[in-house]
Amino acid sequence: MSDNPFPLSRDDLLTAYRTMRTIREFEERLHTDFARGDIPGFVHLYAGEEASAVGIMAHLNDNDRIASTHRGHGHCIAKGVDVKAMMGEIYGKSTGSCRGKGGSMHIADIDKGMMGANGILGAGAPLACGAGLAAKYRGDGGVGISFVGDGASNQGMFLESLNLAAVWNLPVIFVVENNGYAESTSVDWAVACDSYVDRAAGFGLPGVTVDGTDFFAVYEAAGEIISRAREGGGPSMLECKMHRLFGHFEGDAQTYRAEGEVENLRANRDCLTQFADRVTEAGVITRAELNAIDGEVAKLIEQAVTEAIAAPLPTQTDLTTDVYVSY
Amino acid sequence: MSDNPFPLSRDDLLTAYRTMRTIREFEERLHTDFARGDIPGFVHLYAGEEASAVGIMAHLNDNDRIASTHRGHGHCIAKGVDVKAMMGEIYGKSTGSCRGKGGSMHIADIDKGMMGANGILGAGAPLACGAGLAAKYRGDGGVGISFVGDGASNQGMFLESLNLAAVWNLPVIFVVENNGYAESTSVDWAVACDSYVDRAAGFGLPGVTVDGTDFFAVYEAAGEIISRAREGGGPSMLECKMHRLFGHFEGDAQTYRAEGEVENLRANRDCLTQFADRVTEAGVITRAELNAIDGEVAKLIEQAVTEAIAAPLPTQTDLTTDVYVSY
Amino acid sequence: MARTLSMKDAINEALDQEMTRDPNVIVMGEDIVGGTGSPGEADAWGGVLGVTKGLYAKHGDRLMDTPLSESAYIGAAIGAAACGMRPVAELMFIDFMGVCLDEIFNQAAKFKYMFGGKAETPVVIRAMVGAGFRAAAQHSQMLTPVFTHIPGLKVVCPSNAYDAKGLLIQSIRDNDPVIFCEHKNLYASETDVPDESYTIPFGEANVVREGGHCTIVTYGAMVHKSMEAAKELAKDGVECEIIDLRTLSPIDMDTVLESVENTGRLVCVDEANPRCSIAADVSASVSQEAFDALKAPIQMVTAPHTPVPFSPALEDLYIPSAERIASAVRKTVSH
Amino acid sequence: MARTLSMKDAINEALDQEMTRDPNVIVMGEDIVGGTGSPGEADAWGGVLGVTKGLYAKHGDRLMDTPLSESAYIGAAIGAAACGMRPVAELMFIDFMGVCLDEIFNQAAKFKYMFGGKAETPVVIRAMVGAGFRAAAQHSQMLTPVFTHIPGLKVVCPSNAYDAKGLLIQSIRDNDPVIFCEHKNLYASETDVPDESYTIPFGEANVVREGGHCTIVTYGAMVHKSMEAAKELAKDGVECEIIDLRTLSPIDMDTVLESVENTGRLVCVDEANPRCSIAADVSASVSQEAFDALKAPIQMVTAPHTPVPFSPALEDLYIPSAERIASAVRKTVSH
Ligand SMILES: Cc1ncc(C[n+]2csc(CCOP(=O)(O)OP(=O)(O)O)c2C)c(N)n1
Ligand SMILES: Cc1ncc(C[n+]2csc(CCOP(=O)(O)OP(=O)(O)O)c2C)c(N)n1
Ligand SMILES: [Mg+2]
Ligand SMILES: [Mg+2]
Repeated sequence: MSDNPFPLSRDDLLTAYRTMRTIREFEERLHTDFARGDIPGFVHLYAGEEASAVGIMAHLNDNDRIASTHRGHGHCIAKGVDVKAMMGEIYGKSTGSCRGKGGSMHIADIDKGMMGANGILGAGAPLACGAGLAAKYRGDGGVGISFVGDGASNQGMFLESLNLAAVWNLPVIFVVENNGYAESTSVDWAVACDSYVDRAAGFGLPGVTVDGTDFFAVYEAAGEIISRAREGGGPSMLECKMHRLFGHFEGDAQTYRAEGEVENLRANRDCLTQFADRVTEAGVITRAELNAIDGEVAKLIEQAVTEAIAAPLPTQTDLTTDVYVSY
Repeated sequence: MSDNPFPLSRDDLLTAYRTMRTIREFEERLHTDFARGDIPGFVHLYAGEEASAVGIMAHLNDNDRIASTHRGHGHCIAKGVDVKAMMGEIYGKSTGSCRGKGGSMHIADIDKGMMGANGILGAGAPLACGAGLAAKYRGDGGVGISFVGDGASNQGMFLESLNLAAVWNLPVIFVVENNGYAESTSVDWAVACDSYVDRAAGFGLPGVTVDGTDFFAVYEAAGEIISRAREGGGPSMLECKMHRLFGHFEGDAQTYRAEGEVENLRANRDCLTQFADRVTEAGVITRAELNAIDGEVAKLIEQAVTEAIAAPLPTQTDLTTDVYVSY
Repeated sequence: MARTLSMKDAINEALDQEMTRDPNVIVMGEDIVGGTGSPGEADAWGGVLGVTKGLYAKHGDRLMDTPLSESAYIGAAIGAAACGMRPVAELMFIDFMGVCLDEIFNQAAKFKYMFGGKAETPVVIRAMVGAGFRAAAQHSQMLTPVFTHIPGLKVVCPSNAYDAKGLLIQSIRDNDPVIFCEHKNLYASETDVPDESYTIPFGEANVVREGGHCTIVTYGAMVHKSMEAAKELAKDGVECEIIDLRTLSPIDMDTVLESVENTGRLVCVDEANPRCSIAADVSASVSQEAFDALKAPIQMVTAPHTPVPFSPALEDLYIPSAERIASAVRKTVSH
Repeated sequence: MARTLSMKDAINEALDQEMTRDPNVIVMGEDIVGGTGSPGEADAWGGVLGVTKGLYAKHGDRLMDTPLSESAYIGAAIGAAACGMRPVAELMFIDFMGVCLDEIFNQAAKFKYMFGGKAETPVVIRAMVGAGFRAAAQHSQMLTPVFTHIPGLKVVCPSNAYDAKGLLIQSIRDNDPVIFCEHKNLYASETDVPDESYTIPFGEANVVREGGHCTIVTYGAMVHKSMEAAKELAKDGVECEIIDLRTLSPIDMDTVLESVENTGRLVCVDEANPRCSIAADVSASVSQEAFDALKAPIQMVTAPHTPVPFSPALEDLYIPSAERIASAVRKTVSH
């Protein structure tokens, strides 16, 4: 093996790859199962955007909190939420992360610092400010991360949060996952600024844009702004330019996309392929090692689905529990 | 009389002065009457900020619409709302602009293009976008103006509107009346950007900052961006830096201000004094002419108060009318 | 001429006909055209469930996609309405009211009154309501009681395609702000719908079934559950009169009271949560106005006091069922 | 030891004592300290009506002024609560709910349920409610029914200084999100208040007057109007039992039902607008649960279905008066 030119150890690289692959496999499987009619509700797949979640979460621990979006599976997996519990949840089973009450759009695991996927655009940003506030108040060095889509970046709750985080000097990072579309609408039309760096500047925040399909670019940029936040340097914005490989939600015919757009992205802009090429070409990791991980991950997801299908449904008594701590 | 170096005719200058003086006299009188206990509710005085309302409104006609704020008397008067009806309203009488149902914070006169003072911060911005949209749709050359305070410029509704106006290319002007405080809180602390020009740029809007106590600076800047909007050139932001000469609302002890701050402002930064000095020193208008106007205005306001006091109160039948057009 | 149309198509047709009739009608919302600025097809979506599909081809830029900024564009619709337009703004899911409620309840709803009568705000806000889509807690609420509580708003919730068309046309022509609630689980349900334009006046409930033993007052998707229950009950000789309120504000209490005077028994069925609900509202009015006619306690059948659960197993328990309605009727009839 | 305190001072004391007791308690809101960044006095305001005045001197940066961004800071309070803090956030006037409701009703209220029990959100949102201040349509609403409708929220509305202190301390210690409604017209009203810390449990109504002829159920400022009415009625030998609900969610229906079983008559008094109100909610529950005990129709006394008017002449007519309450009691008693 040759020298490691990357800012992560071989082990950490393998872990990052495994996490990205787990997300991809999870999503591909949901895509298939949804098409078969096995999965109820609205499902938004993160496939294609893995480098963002994993590149950022590589810098976080359970004490750091993230507030996610409707497209939250990748954030959950990268933040360490149990994959089988997630699958159970999406299948609506009592073994799910939320005992079947939340579903795809509401997976949370507070112990892991995952404050919830969210069905409401922009709603996570104030919550992440709250996480940052708690961390700052306690002086525990924790950070809050708000993920937001390009479309949701036009939401008042998000915009207000930029100002609040700056005014209170909170350890909060606003990650704009710019995948070019909000549902069917183009970011070029819907977001009136030349770059998110300008929008950040409008709220006194440093902003940086990276290629969100490049794990290493995300990793380095996130590392810098996260340490700055930990050290009291305040909030920042990070724009990750990326692509989604499926429709807005499952069932989307995607006629708003260009002819051949997705095929082209799969061939040339797939963050997993790019990562694999980089680490193998550098001679740090072998294809065989990656293939082995692929196999293990495939097995894990297969198992997760099998167990989810076999798991019991929630029942009448579950309907009215957990509305309040006490009432 | 010497040559007129100003971009307004002598008549227009006299009108502008009269309007500014009317606002000032109206507010000074309310200040006195409130202190005497004659006026109910929350009253926010515009005194000191007259150059903004009048400098902007000089470019508008009844077909142009403005959406105002809680500090709306100046906007109303400058937009042509009847001063006596306003006084009646503030006194809670059935002769008031809103028949006593609205009060100081809700004066409106749709026919004059005055879409309402507003008790909710930031709420006027979307309404002004709607006015701009209607004008654009009809191609009537009208514009919508949203007034907002420095504090309210952190409201989600306002921030969203900046983006919407840019994306839809609406003939809308966002006027930030930056008087340095939101209630007791300083703009320097609460608004996280170096300048409103940056905040505007974060939404793809041209922004310009002027001395809002200088009628001519406001007039010129507003003229330019309003014509641009009329011609399809889209929205802009105009920041007017100014001062309020009274408290946030009547009853405010203003201990958050510096010792001697208000006295200093009255002596050195009063837009009315500045205007009077400019036009008399240029030899375009005489002190005597201004004094005559002052006398007429004083009489008008005196009359308005007398009539308001004499006017009848609304009664039981008024309580339930005008909730709906039909129900 | 009447054909069979789904509620979705009936709504589409109402929009189409009103846009054709009145140039002041414009339609806006997130992806209601779809594909704006994108490289592929224009008119790619026609709304998240395709309700506005095809209208762009006919009416062009009078349908406007918006950025994801509900306060701004719903507020803009309200502002444009105050300037004489008749905008129909889509708030995709009513659950999103929390990000734009001020413009609706403090602005549109109050303009006329606050301004002493000197304003009209003929705006329609369309939104999907209701559970059954496995869309979970933030995409499945009714929230009709919240809007009904607010003076100055009108609240409409059709139960079928025919009513949806007539009520939407009425909403667009109406001069007050209207919250038009479309139950997403009814989009596919079909009735005969005339192809010409027609209106259904507000405040006129529809007696969808006659019966002398018990009155059921309801609206939206619960009309169908109530009909199911009534069918079952009829087998045992219990005949229900079912009243579809159609509009919740204004509300047609006359029809309700008349029926209760006759049956002496009332079951209020509401898919909303129970506290301060439409069910409670109707029950309270009836027990005040028709006290002496009542032979038994009014029963309320509502969702439980919980958010809407995701799992189909739970959601099916959450939504009031024909069985629960039938057993409430049995309880009141046997009192 | 008890002294006489105003409700305003009682609230201030509750905040002070809880901040002293528990370092996780932080307080935030617009100008709740006042003067941040300004050249003059720090602690210049203590809130728009001075309720938090003086706390900054004792607790320093644990009180935080905010920019005028309710969604952001109320959402931040909710997020911090989910991370183990106990924030008390002030939404100055409840009328401002429209700019931040999502964080309250779709986030805080639903976390526990949506996340399968795996979250606690011990946040308190304090807000001024009610009319009588001549503050007009956007600064005078009750809106208690809106929050009561939402599962996952607790809703508190004290009628006096003693209750305000005990209920606020309970709210801060409570592990669910609480909407704490302070009637601005009661701030100056005084009662005896113990100087030590104490709590009043939720869901326990207070029988503030006993009487056998008619039950009046109410809360907030209407408790006092009802007492006035009862005094007048007593002159004619009509004795009212007055129940101050104190918390609207949870609601103590047991106490209400027990009283109605005894009196057979009920008047529900609510300063909120009538449709889907607390009055309607209580009335509906009672007529379902205590049907056989009722000797007369339940009467509801509420504000009219209108926004709150500005003119004192109109606002005084808008607010339910002792006379209207008394005449409702007379109506039910004479049935
Ligand atoms: C407040 C709100 N408005 C609208 C929606 C409906 N909606 C869900 S996802 C979505 C598009 C989001 O686009 P973006 O933020 O770019 O995220 P992406 O889906 O691309 O990841 C919309 C409009 C919502 N969930 N919440
Ligand atoms: C949504 C909302 N939040 C808070 C308030 C209370 N409030 C009224 S005026 C004001 C300060 C406004 O400051 P600014 O926008 O700078 O305007 P100014 O008063 O200085 O003219 C506040 C906080 C409100 N009316 N609406
Ligand atoms: Mg996107
Ligand atoms: Mg200001």
